[in-house]
Formats: sequence, structure tokens, C-alpha cells
Amino acid sequence: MAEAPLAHQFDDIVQQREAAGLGMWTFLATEVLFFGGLFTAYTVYRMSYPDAFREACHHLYMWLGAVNTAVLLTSSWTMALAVRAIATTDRRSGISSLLWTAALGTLFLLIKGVEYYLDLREQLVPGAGFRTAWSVDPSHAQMYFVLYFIMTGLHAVHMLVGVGAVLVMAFLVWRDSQVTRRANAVEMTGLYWHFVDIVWIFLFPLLYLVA
Amino acid sequence: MMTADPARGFSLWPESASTGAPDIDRVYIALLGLTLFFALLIGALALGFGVKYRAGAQVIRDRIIHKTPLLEITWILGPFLIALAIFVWGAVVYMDATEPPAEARAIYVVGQQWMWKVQHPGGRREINELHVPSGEPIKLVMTSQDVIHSFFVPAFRNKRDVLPGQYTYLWFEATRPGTYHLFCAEYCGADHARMRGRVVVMTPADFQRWLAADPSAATSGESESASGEAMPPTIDSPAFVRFGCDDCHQASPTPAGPALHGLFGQRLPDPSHGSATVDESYLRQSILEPNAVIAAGYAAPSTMPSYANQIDEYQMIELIEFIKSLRDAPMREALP
Amino acid sequence: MTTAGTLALPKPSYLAAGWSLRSWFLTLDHKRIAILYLASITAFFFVGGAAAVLMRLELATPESDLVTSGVYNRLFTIHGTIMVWFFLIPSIPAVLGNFLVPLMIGARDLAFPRLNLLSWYLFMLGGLLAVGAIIAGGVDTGWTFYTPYSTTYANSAVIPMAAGIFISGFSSILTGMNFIVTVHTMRAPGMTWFRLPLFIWSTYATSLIFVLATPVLAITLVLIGVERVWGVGIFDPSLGGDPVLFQHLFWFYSHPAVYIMVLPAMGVVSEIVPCFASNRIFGYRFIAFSSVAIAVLGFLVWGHHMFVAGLSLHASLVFALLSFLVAIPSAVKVFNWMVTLRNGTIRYRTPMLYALGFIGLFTIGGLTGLYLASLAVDLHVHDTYFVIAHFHYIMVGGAVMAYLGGIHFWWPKVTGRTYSEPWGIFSAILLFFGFNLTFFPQFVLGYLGMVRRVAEYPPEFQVLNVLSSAGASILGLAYLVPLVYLTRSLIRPPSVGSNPWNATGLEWGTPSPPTAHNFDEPPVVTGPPYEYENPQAVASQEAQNG
Amino acid sequence: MAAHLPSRSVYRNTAIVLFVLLVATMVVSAVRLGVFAPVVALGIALAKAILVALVFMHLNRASRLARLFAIAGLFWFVILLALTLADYMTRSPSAS
Repeated sequence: MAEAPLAHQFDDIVQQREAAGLGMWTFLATEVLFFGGLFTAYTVYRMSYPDAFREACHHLYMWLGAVNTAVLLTSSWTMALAVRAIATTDRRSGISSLLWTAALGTLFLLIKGVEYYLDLREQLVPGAGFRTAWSVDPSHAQMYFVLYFIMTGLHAVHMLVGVGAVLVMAFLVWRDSQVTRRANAVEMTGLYWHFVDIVWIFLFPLLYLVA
Repeated sequence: MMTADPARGFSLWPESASTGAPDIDRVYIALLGLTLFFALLIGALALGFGVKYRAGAQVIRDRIIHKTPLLEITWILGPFLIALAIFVWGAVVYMDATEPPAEARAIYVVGQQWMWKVQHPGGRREINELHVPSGEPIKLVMTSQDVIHSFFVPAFRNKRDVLPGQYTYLWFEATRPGTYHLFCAEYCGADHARMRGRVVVMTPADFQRWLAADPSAATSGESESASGEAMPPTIDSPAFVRFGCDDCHQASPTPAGPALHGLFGQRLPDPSHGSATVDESYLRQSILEPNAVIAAGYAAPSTMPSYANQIDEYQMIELIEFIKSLRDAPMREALP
Repeated sequence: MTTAGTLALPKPSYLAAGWSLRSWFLTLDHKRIAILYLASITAFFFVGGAAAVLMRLELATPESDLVTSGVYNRLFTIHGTIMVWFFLIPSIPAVLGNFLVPLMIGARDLAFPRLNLLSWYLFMLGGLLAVGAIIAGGVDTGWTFYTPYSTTYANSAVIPMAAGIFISGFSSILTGMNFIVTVHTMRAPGMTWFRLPLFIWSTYATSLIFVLATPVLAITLVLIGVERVWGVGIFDPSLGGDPVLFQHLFWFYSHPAVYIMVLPAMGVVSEIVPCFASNRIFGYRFIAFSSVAIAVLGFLVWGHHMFVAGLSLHASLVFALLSFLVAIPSAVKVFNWMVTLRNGTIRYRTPMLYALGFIGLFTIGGLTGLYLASLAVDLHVHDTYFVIAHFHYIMVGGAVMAYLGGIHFWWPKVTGRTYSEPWGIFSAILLFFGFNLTFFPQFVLGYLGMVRRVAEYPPEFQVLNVLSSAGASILGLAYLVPLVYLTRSLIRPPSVGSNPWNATGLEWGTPSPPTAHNFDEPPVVTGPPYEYENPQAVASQEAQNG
Repeated sequence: MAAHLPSRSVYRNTAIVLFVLLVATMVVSAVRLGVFAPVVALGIALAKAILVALVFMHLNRASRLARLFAIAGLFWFVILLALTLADYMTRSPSAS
């Protein structure tokens, strides 16, 4: 079975694959701490302003969030299938699974965009135009939305990177004569994709199910 | 606006003027001794081995490896026990230095770029100066109008950050009348270096005279008052009326809100936090966020509106001082 | 340590492998990337140093007469941000680590050479943004960016500076990832964990901090940026935020960052001391594990920066106790270095003088850390010159001394040249003297109550400040001297054999300077590190080694 | 390499369980659980995350090292959260 070309610094292909895998997991540990800072800020403010968070959460479209969760879970499934297909030299199925993954990722971003638009229309975007009709201190409700936009926004940026990476992988697999040469790269892309999915798995209950 | 520093000469040791200062000095001196001991030990080892085993020196160089980790255990356990002892000692002194006595006299401090504003309970205000009596515990109730500052009096060996949006406390009991440095220790912007002032410690009698002197007549420093022993000034609070506090917080038979007299200093049962002591922070928070803490027996959410963004720090001090003045006396029916 | 298959064939060294700009700026060779870092951090060091010189000049008098307060505030911010993020943090890891990690473990390169080059570009991009921020009027928040000053009140180029630090943070993360993966997967045959040089252990521990702490700084800077640009409250209490939360997030990174600076320094000293004592290191495993212990414990102590900042009493007690625990692995290292001297044959060459200087100054820096961890004394000395003196003993007396020691130690390996030994010894002694004269008076100033970050101070503090400023001028000179003689050494052609110090370690088995791919065949390691042949040890007793 | 990978049906079943958990968390959120609501919601999220990590990310058959780093990320996040909350949870409502 063909493998990715061996880079000069490695002794053999096993070492190269091990290095890539460990590198990816180390990177994901970094990402955990990157989002971890936000989750910490969220926890502190939710403890400080429980009522405001509850009231603010009511203004979100829980159903859009739930649909998006379903979209992302499905995309993780198709991503896992893509990794498997390419490892088993099933090029056609691999490419189609990758494209499905990218399509679902795009769908997620579109839904998120619609949601942002609705939030904007309902004056839920923090800043000068933030709605004033709250039973709680508006600055506390605004804190919820600041965190909501930063957390989902950073997640969306990660999704954008992920969709791009998945499309690049689909292109490389399509172009390459020996599909398994890309197996490792696709697997690494998959790890990243699943990680971004896991971040959303936590964002969903924390942001949408406070009430 | 900067008050002249108290004049001092060159010295290697800071002067000491509070009851807590010697405690902190003692920990410091012990640490100095420890530092000296270890620095000399390491120095002696380096010098001793360094000279004895220098290249070219004719000594027996034994290459037996020590198989027992006895040495390692020594210098793991030794520092551990020393560290533990200093931790406990430091913690005890720290708790004494940060826990104000219940009977301490409260004085309010508001930091703002780049000056210290002080308000005494009787209404007397000063800027970049703090007059206090000696021999009496003083509790500073501090907040900031803008960024973080830090109230630091080296002669008292104590400092505390002054934060916007909340009260922090610094307590001390001055021992010697005199004038002492007051610094802002937390960087706060362009003129941070000039946010200096002085603490004037007076005998209790002098302090009473100073307090009673007409605030508008006193620009800075002590102004002599011929009126002798001053009466504690009567506290009334225009803010209490202006913000409509009296509409609900009256000693009437069916109050919409809890009566306030005797409230300060009480320990209230509170379902979400166990219990809460009514101090300055509690009153402040209850005025700004009525729902933050609901004492047991009251309905949540509170019907009281939030006064956040309506009330400035000085009105807040006025309200708190007014509530504190309502010790056991029934509330007056008519406020001025 | 025995190696096989490292006999040099007449291959060009990594330095001789092309002189085009392309061959440097697009190089994937870890050694050339190390040189790129060396050149860039040296430049940053002199930017940060220039700011320090102006600060010390200003502080020679109690009034702000040389510069205004506003300028002074920008100077200490430049000094802090540039020295911390653009000199100290990359210093030993990115220069010596990049050069040595593959050589020491017997690998041809790091696991991800492209990422390594990307790290340098990110570092430079971040650095240029930081310099741009300085040129665009400077930043006056201090390197700590405390809120709400940095978000709401400061009228300076906070955003470009924060962006620069954010970007250079990713450089740290990528470097850390690279080292972790390299040490795990690319060790030569026979190079078990307990045969690794202690420099590798400490670099590995440092990399853990890079990877696990830096992202929290990154997100915190993002929040600062959002709050400043968007004008919404995250840390500003007037908008519902909590400034103390910022301090938690900031120190979660910035306290471990101190160990990013000092752990690699300890690694360097652990290499130099056994070499110049011609003795195997005492307590190898204890030193190795103490590096990891410091890295882990370093994450549990950040609250000691916040004892007077509004931290709750319970949290203060917990953080204080944990802070004291860091003293233990540090003490273990110092004592083990001392015992390594015993029965050695000690040569006082330039690197050894720097290493001994490190041990002395680090001991003082470490012990004065106890004052700050003990809650009581911290009430008085927090935010005073005592703190300044303490962390300069760790970062300058410790990290910079060891960095210079390491540069001198591996200079023959890196460049193939030798430097003037008398000048080396002179500047090491000058540095030690100048350093102490600069910073020792600051301990006294701190206990007297002089607060940090002020251009003006009460006149009675002047004598000690003048002493400190005088020391700083000597210190500045002691930094310039090596710059001159090390640069001068480059003029002559390479002339050093592969192992001028008679040191152990795989890097000394390669030619000086090494060839592009380090080893033609992977070396095979068969024994523990630091097997020094003590030339004067008594033969009959050597037999007892077992 | 292919032999190491789970079969398609394993992935399908995992996806189904994930959907069931999603529905479960929605249903539970409609029930008034008081203080336990966030605990349950986060518990379900954790279960979902573990499933994704173990099955989709192959953590159940990854090297010990990869698992170690996956746990390290989580562990250090817990340090950050726990010690920060150690401050916030011990601030009495009336004193700072």
C-alpha cells in the first residue's frame, strides 16, 4: 500500500505517522486551553449573573442551535466515514464523504449566519444598539451575549478553517493517483474536525439550554 | 494635585507606625536569616569544592557513587518543612493583617486618576491626605471611580488594591503620631507616580478637634478648632430622600422593604450563600443589585429597582453611612 | 556515552551549505533557524535594553526630568513586553533548543521543519507588530495589560501590541509542539528517557508550558482586543465585568511563563557544570523529575500575584501553600549541582563562570520568592521594587546568565570558532558584578516602600537608585563586550575540533559546525549521559564505579 | 491500516446514539430540574464528547501517548477552572 512520501528527518513511515498523530493531539490540547479560557470566563459570569443569563438565553433560537448540533454530529459521522474510506482505498466513497462533510459544515455556518442576522434584528448584538428591555441589569444580559458571540464566533472561525481543510483534502485525494498517500493527512483533518464538533457539543447546552 | 511628601532622610529600614508592622517585620527578618543561611551554605559549598577540586589541585578524587538517596531526601524534606513553617506563620500574620476588627472606625477612600479622595463619617473630606487617630483600629472602605489603584502605606506594612465596582478593605491601627508616605502601588496611567499623599496620624484628642473643624474652612492639613470637644455630627441623608429610599424603608407597620435600623453588622440567613454579614459591601451590592442576595424570609425577585448607574460613589457612601447610623434608634418619621 | 557511526565524512557544514538569502530565509534546517532566532532576539534584546538604559537614567533623580511620566510609562512597557515575549521566552528554547534538541537526541532534524520555519516567521511578524506599536506612539499599559486600564482608559497602541504578542504566542506553541513530538518520536536507537541530556528534559518541560499555557494568554488578549474595539464589557466593572478575572487568566499564563524562562536555563547549567567539573551529574533522575515537577507546579501558583488584588482569603491560602512547594524542586537542583562539583576536576572557563553565576543569583532570586509567597510579607512588598529585584534575579541573573553561558559553551559547535577566553572571563565577572550592583539595592528600595512603575519618587530613595543606575551602566557594558568579541570571532575561518571541551553528549560527536543533516547514520546510544572521564580521579577508586 | 478501523456500522450506531443523546438533552432541558439542570446537560455533553473522541477520533485504539495528551489538555483546563473558581466560590457575598 502506498504511503505519503517519507520526509528526510524521519527514519521510517511509522515514525512519521506517529509524529503527525502526536503533533495533532498536542495541537488539540492547545485548542482545549484556548477555548478553556472562554469557558472559564463563561462559568464565572454565569455564577455571578444567573438570572441575567437565564433571561438572555430565552432570546436565542434554541431550535436553530439544536438543528445545528444535529448537522455537526452528522458531519462528524461523514468525516469518520471519509477517513475510513480513504484508508481502505475507496476513493469514490472517500471523496463523496469529504464533500458531504464540507457541505454539512457549510450548512452549519449558513444556519449560524441566519441566527446572527436574527440576533442583530432583535438588538441582541452588544454595543450601542443593544436592547434595553430587560428585567435584569442590561449590562449583565449583555455579558451573556458578548460571551455568546465570542464563543460561537471563534467556533465559526474554526469551522471555516475546517471546511477549507476538508475541501483541500477532497481535492488532493481526487488528484492523487494513489489515494492512501493522503490517508494520514485526511485522518489528521478528521481529528481537527471532530474536535471542533466537540467544542460545539459543549457550547450548545451552555449557551442554549441555560433556561 | 499632589501633596508634598513627608520629609525623610536616607535610611535602609522603613519606619514602623502600626500595630501590625512589627509582625510583618518579624517574618521578613526570619526570611532574611533563612536567605543568609542558604546563600552562605551554597556559597561555602561552591567556594569549598571550587577551590579544593580545581583542576591541577592534588587531592584525592573519590568516584564512589552514593547509592542511597539520603542526601536527596534531606534536601527535599528540609526545604519542605521550612516552607511549611513559613507558610503557616505568614498565613497567620496575613489573616490578622487583613481581617478588620468589628469595632474599627470606617473611613471611606475613593481612588481616581490620579488622586485619593477620603471621606470621614462625619462628612469631612480630604484629598491625598488621610488623618487618623492613633491607638484606634481604622478600617478603610475603598473603591475606585476608574481603574485599579492600590492603597499602600509602607510605615503600616500594608496595602490593598482599590477596585472599581466593589469595596475592598484595608485596616490598621496607627501607633505613633506623625506623617507617613501614602503611595498608589498599582500602575494606573499617566500620573501614577504622582498619586502620592500622606497619612497624618494624630493623638485621639487632636483628631477629634480636627474632625470637628469646619470642613469648608480647612483646605489641607490641620486647622485649629477652638470649640473643644466636638459632638459627633448628626447624619442626615438627602440622598436617602432623593432616591426615594424612604418610600419603602420606613419603620412603618407595613413596610414594603425591610426596616434598616440595627441592620448593619447583623448576620442574615441567606438561602443561597448560607449566611451573609451586613457590611459596607453588602449594602453597596444590595443597592446596586437588589437581587444578588435575598435574605431568608423575603420574596425573590425583590421589588426594589436597581440603582446602578444612578448613584455615584459619594452618594453611595452617604447612604451607607446613613444606614450605619440607624443603630437601634427608631427611624425618624420626617427626614430633612 | 558511546556512539557509533558519527565519524565525519568530508561534507560541508550547515553554514557552508549556501549563502543566498533564499538558503537562509527558506531554510528548513533547525540549525539555520536557530541562527535566524539568534540574530532576531539579539536585536530585540538591544531594543528592550535601550529602554532599560533610559529608565535607569531617569531614575537617577527623584523628579521626572529626563523624560515625562508618559514617556517613562511607555519605556517600561517596551522594556517588559520586548524582553519577556521577544527575548526571554524565545531565548534558550528557540536558539539553543532549536540548535541542540535534534543533535542531542541523535535526530536529523525536528519532527516538523516547516512548522519550525513558520514559527520564526510568526515570531518576526509578532515582533514587527510590537515594534510598530512602539513607533506608532507606544503602549503605556505595562506588560501586564491590567484591565480596565488597558481596555477602557489607555490612549495608546494597545491593539497592535496585543496582536503582536498574540501572533508570537503561536510561534511559542508551534515550537513547543515541535519539541514535544521530536523528543517523543525521534530519539536515536538506545536513547532512552533516562539517557537524555538534562537540557532535553528541561526543554521538554518548557514545551509543555508553551503548549498548555500560551493559548490562555492568546484568548485573553483576544478578549482585551474585543473589549477595546467593540466597547463592550468583559473585564470592565462599569459594564458588568470583573477585572480580577483578567488577572486570573493573565497569570495562568504569565506565571508559568517565568518557568519558560528559567527551566531551559537550568537545563543549560546542568550541561555546563558536569562538563567543567569533569564529573558525572549528581542525582540525574532527581534533576530530571524536578524539571517536570516545576513545570506542573508552576501552573498551580498564579494566584500569588493577586494576594492584595481581591483574591478571596481561602484562595490566597491555597495559592500561597502551593507556591512554597515550587521551592523544593528548585532546591533539589541547586544542591545537586553543588555536589556535582565535589570530587570533580574543575576548569574555570567562561561557560562555567556563567553557570556558577547563575547558581548564585538564582539562589537569591529563588529565596526571595519565598518572601512574596509568604502572604504576610507580600502585603508590604507586592508591587514594590522588591518584586522587581526578585524577578530580575530570576530572569536576568538566572535566565540571561545561563543563556550567555550556553552561547559561550556551544559557540564552538554552532560556529566552529573560538572566542577570546580572557575577554569571556572578564565579561562574565563584569556581568555578575554589574548585575548585583543594579538589582541588590532594589531589594532594599522595595522594603523601604518604593513602588514600581514610577518616574518620580521621594528624595530619600535617591542614594539607592543612583547605585542601581551605576550598576546598570556596568551591566550594559557587560552585555556589549560579548557582542563584540563573539562577532569578531566569526571573521576567522572555522578552526575548532568536534569536541573542544571534552564534553559528553551526541552533539559533540558531530563536526564543528555540524553538517546539514547532523548524522549520516543514526547514532546508537549504549550508556548513560555525563560519563565524564575525570582525568585526575584515582584509578583504583574508579574501579568501584560498578 | 484499514484493518485497525472500526466497521461502518460502528460509526452508524455511534451517530445514532449521539442523536439520541441530543434529543435527550432537549427533553431534559424542558423539565425543571433546578440546580441539577446544568449538571445533567453537561453530563450528556460529556457523554457525547467521549463518544466522538473514542469512536470517531479513534482514541480507544490510539497510542498511550495520544491519549495522555488528550487528557492533559482536559486536565490543565480543569486546573484553570478549578483554581479560578476556588477564588470566586469562596468570596462571601458581602466581602471581597
